[in-house]
Amino acid sequence: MEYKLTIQENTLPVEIDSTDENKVTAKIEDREYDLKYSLISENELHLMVNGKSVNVYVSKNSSGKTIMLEGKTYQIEDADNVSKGPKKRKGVDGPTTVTPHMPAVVIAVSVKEGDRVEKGQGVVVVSAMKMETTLTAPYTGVVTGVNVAENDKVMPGEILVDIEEVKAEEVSELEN
Amino acid sequence: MEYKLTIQENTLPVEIDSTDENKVTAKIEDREYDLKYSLISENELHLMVNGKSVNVYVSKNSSGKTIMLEGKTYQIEDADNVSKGPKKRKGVDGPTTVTPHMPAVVIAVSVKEGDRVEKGQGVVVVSAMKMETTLTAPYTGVVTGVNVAENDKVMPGEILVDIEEVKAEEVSELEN
Amino acid sequence: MFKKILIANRGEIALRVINTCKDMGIGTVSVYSDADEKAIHVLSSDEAVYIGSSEPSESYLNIDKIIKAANDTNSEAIHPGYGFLAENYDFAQRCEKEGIVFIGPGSKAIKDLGDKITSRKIMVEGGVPVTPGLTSTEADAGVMAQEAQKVGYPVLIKATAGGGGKGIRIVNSPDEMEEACASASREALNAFGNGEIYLEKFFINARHIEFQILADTFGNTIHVLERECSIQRRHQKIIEETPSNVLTPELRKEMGAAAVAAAKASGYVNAGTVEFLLDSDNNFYFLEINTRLQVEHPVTEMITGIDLVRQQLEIAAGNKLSLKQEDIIGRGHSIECRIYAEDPANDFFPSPGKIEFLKEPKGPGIRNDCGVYTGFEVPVDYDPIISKLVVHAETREYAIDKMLKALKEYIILGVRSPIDFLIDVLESEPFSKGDVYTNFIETHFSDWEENPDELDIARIAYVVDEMCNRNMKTGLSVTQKVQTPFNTLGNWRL
Amino acid sequence: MFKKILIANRGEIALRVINTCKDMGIGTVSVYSDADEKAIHVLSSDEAVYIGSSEPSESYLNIDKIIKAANDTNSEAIHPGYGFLAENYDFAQRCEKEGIVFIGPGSKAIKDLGDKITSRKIMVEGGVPVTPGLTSTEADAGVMAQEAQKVGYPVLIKATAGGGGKGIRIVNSPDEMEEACASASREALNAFGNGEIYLEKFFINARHIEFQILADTFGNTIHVLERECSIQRRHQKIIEETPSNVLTPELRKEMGAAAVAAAKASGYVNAGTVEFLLDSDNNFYFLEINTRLQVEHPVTEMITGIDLVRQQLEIAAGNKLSLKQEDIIGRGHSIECRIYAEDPANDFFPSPGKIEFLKEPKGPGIRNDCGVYTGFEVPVDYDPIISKLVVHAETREYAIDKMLKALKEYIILGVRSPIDFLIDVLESEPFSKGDVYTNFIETHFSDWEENPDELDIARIAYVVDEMCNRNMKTGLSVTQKVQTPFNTLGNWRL
Repeated sequence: MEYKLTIQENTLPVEIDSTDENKVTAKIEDREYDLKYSLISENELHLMVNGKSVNVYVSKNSSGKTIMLEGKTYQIEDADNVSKGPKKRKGVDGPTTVTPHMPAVVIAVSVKEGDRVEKGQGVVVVSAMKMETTLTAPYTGVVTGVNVAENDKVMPGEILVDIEEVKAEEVSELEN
Repeated sequence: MEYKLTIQENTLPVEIDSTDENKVTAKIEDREYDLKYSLISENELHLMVNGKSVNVYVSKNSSGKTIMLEGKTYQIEDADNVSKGPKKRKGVDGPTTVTPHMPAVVIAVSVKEGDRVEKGQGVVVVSAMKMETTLTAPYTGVVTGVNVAENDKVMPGEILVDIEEVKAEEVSELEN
Repeated sequence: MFKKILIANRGEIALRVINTCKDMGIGTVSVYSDADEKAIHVLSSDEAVYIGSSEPSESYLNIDKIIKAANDTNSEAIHPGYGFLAENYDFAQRCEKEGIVFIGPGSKAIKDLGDKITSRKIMVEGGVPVTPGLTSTEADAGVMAQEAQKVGYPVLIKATAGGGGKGIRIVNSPDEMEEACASASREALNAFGNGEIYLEKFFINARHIEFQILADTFGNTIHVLERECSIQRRHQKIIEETPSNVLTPELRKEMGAAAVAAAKASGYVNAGTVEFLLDSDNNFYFLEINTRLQVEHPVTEMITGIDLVRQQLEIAAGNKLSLKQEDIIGRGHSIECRIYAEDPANDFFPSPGKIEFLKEPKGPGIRNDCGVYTGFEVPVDYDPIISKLVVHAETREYAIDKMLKALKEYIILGVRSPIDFLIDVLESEPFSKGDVYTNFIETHFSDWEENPDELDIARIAYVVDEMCNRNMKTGLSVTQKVQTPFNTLGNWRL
Repeated sequence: MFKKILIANRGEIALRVINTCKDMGIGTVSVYSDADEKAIHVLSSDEAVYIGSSEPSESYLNIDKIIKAANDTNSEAIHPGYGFLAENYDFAQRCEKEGIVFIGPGSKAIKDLGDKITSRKIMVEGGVPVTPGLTSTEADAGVMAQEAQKVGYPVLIKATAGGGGKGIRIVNSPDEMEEACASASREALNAFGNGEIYLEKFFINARHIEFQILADTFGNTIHVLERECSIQRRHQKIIEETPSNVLTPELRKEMGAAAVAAAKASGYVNAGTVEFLLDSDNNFYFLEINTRLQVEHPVTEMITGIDLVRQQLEIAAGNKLSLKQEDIIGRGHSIECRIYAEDPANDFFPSPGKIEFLKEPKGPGIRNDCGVYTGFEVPVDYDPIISKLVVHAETREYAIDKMLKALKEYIILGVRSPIDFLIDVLESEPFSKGDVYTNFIETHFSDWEENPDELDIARIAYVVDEMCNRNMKTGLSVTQKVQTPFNTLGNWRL
């Protein structure tokens, strides 16, 4: 059978055929593997890959499976299952909304409605697990709404400050 | 509700009422207990018994549950479930048949058909996990069958030597 | 010795104290908040008292509730662990008032040393060298900037209260001064309830070297060798070791003597830690005395064979120190890595959540002081430490190898951990050469990224797991329901 | 140093060797039988080679298969662990022939010392005191009886081959002699392939004290202090400790010198153990040299900080011993308890089966060299050892307390273990007073019985578990099916 599996936004097909009990062959691109495997516990697999012993640890989560092997962590998604909707994961360009990464408490809000903000400018400081983080403006624009006050408890996904983007040319206009 | 639970052949009724979520009261004979409990894992329970913290570890087995607490092991059976058939457990008088306690290999057979054996006399030596054990005659009698030879693999329950019991008076007759 | 003590803390450090109490036959009382109903310290102690909701101010920082719990359970003494009320002199004073032994120094020493200004003054009088900078607090960023010019940039803005890397900012130029003062002050206020700050010179190529001290009520004070704690991120130690590879026997003797002098100057009793900065010319400067048991105390235990918590309890019980300075001999090398629920690829951002699977490293010379277990929910409300992974071996080289093996065998699923990051640090050339300075991480690992390299195996494992576990998962989805057992009531015989 | 070695053993001792190899960056190859497909040594090594069915003769005792596995995997050396082929000189000789390094002494030393008669002769020549008795084997029980009269009853009938308490019988009177000789000989034949036996005097109130030795190929030989191994059942050590509380510094020096002399007399190389009997008048007699790593080696590692397996590998690689006698300094006290799958209430009868649940004791100063895990099936075919539980503390008293705590926190469900028995032994007055002799168990615990005392809590727990786990059990019964996943094939997308 074939799976399409995504690690760090890189999707590759994995072809697996069971040759014998607890034995499979796998093909990824042009790379072939002979495996013997045994299930050690619900979260532990022991693989013999081309004669080498590998212990793999697996847990399921909402977006797929987390796998640990030799000290490294892999978040793997089944491309056929991934929702085609807009991903809420951090892109390389940073967040697109002002929202905390985790349940947190608002320590300070540094902007008010109508303020103009530069991309990357700090707008809200939140504290989680006794550590402060500054949430920044995702793009240059104007604050159209401040939805929180100090000491509010906030959750990931909750938009703390609404910012209306201002395109580069408009910015120059504003400046003139 | 009420359970009848047996430990080491001593059966007592246990009355349990749930007073609140994760809280129960228990009554055994005239002894009463207030408990708060939480399930830590499939095999681990944490109990607060009258304010004292107790960790209990449980596993199911064919005849009931094995419970470990503070270094000691308890084999508990639900008296309502215990088969009324003849128990195969070791009685205080020792075994009633010539059979190994565990999978083993026959090292030596010291009797042959027709031999007279005294109660407690060694008849078969088996070896399991590299340790020798001598299986003895459960009662004075005459060997009516030897069902194994050296190096045979034998299992618990398997009768290695058939012995026909001889009553005391018959014994005296035999001696005359 | 005490019959029963209360531990006013949680997680791994509470368990650490409970372990020694069990060795000594001392009864233990835990306190816990809503978030910690199933926490390891609750499971491990003889008794446990619920003290309130998860906000620290309602539970672990609530002096009244903790004192009440101690009185209600007839606890003779309280061990504060680290963090929370460990360095709160009001709490120590309250214990003294209530006739409960506080397992730590007297409230006056905590107050004096907890205020960095006062402690700097005490040390100057005691003849202990301190870092250049202010000896009074300052609210005006302008004045701060002037002082910075005097001692020269970069400088540190430091909260006078607390510790643990909170309320500290590096300032490299005048224009950063205002914002740095503001946020340092705010963070300090939030963490310690005191926003006062001051300034001292920041040494770029310096090492953070601290000495463990023990002082009894009879005036006997010794040091228990040094700890090298230079590897820090955001002023938070993450790797500690002992011995330090730069201390000559002479320098060790000199700094040890200074540590003992510092303790005596402040009238210190019980276990404490004297922190020094060692600059590139091997000049050392007093930083502060931590009036508590340190997170990193195990490395000292590993090379000396001394149980520091036992020493704390003996001293608190009024017993004479059984150890003399000449009894303190280090053997081999020990390293500690702090394992937090945090994402090293995302600026070490905390990663709370449920531990789906935990497998601790094991084997000779490996110790893991762990505060969580499979199925435990790491609370969002507290410091996200999972465990202190400690190794001991004959030499530093062997210890590094052993730590690398241990890290690679340490499995934590459900929350992110810095294990891969720590592996890269320990495998790096500057670390193995011992070139460790407080700016080590910024210098060598500021642009660190995850580098998964067994992508094929990982993908194959995904599929094999799918093959093996499909039924199992179904089976387990059932267990989700079990959290409260009352959906099974129907099965009962009533 | 070797690039890769093969470990010709299984379970906890194979894992012990693998751990040090990982520390040293040496590749590891395991071998395994049918029963051990999922055994811990298979999971922990870099490679694993299947060598046959579960009968030892077809796998772990099969020299040809093991040599083939070593050659097929280009292993440069073989570590035999203890038991199996560890003291088989044919195997050592075969390794020498094949150009594979045998990590242990040369085959000649194994042969000489493995034969108790020859070794007794060597020691007599080397000036090492030996126990009174025969210096030649004897098949005739009658002659044995005559010799017994000479040295005086009780006597020991001993197999000349092997060790580990097998092929040994105590004889108290002439009428027991014939059966004892027969069964000792049979057991020896079965265990070691050699049924030859001899006789030596049996000391009733004697202690079993052994010295660890290390000898390199350059003629440097040192001892690494003693181990007190008096607590035995059926001539099988179950509790070992160091230091011995009866050895004065003088006596330790004297016995240590004798141990080194014994090693030199036999041309010994690598790690070994010289066993002595110490009678009630502190006279000591050579018993034997175990030409292997002992089960109880960890207690020595705990007090000396030395990794004995690393020393074995260095010596086998032809390196000079880096340690001198004066470097060997014991610190604190260490105790080991052997945890077998056995029923202490039923004459320690083996109790193999599936480990339904395992929770290992943890904490500072606790080490558990464990060869099983939750879900593993303890095979009927091999010695039923589960783990070696080891503690280290400042004093013997503290070590006993720590061991008691560790035992009470050690959870093993699915097979019976001697934990409750060991707790009673460690809590007993004669043990805490250090009155330990080889007849300790017979004297104080021959009529030991289980003494469950929390019957109410146990019963209540049964019901609470019923409340919590009914669904869960259902859930898990599903997982039983999963052992082979092919019943899920239907779900696959093909």
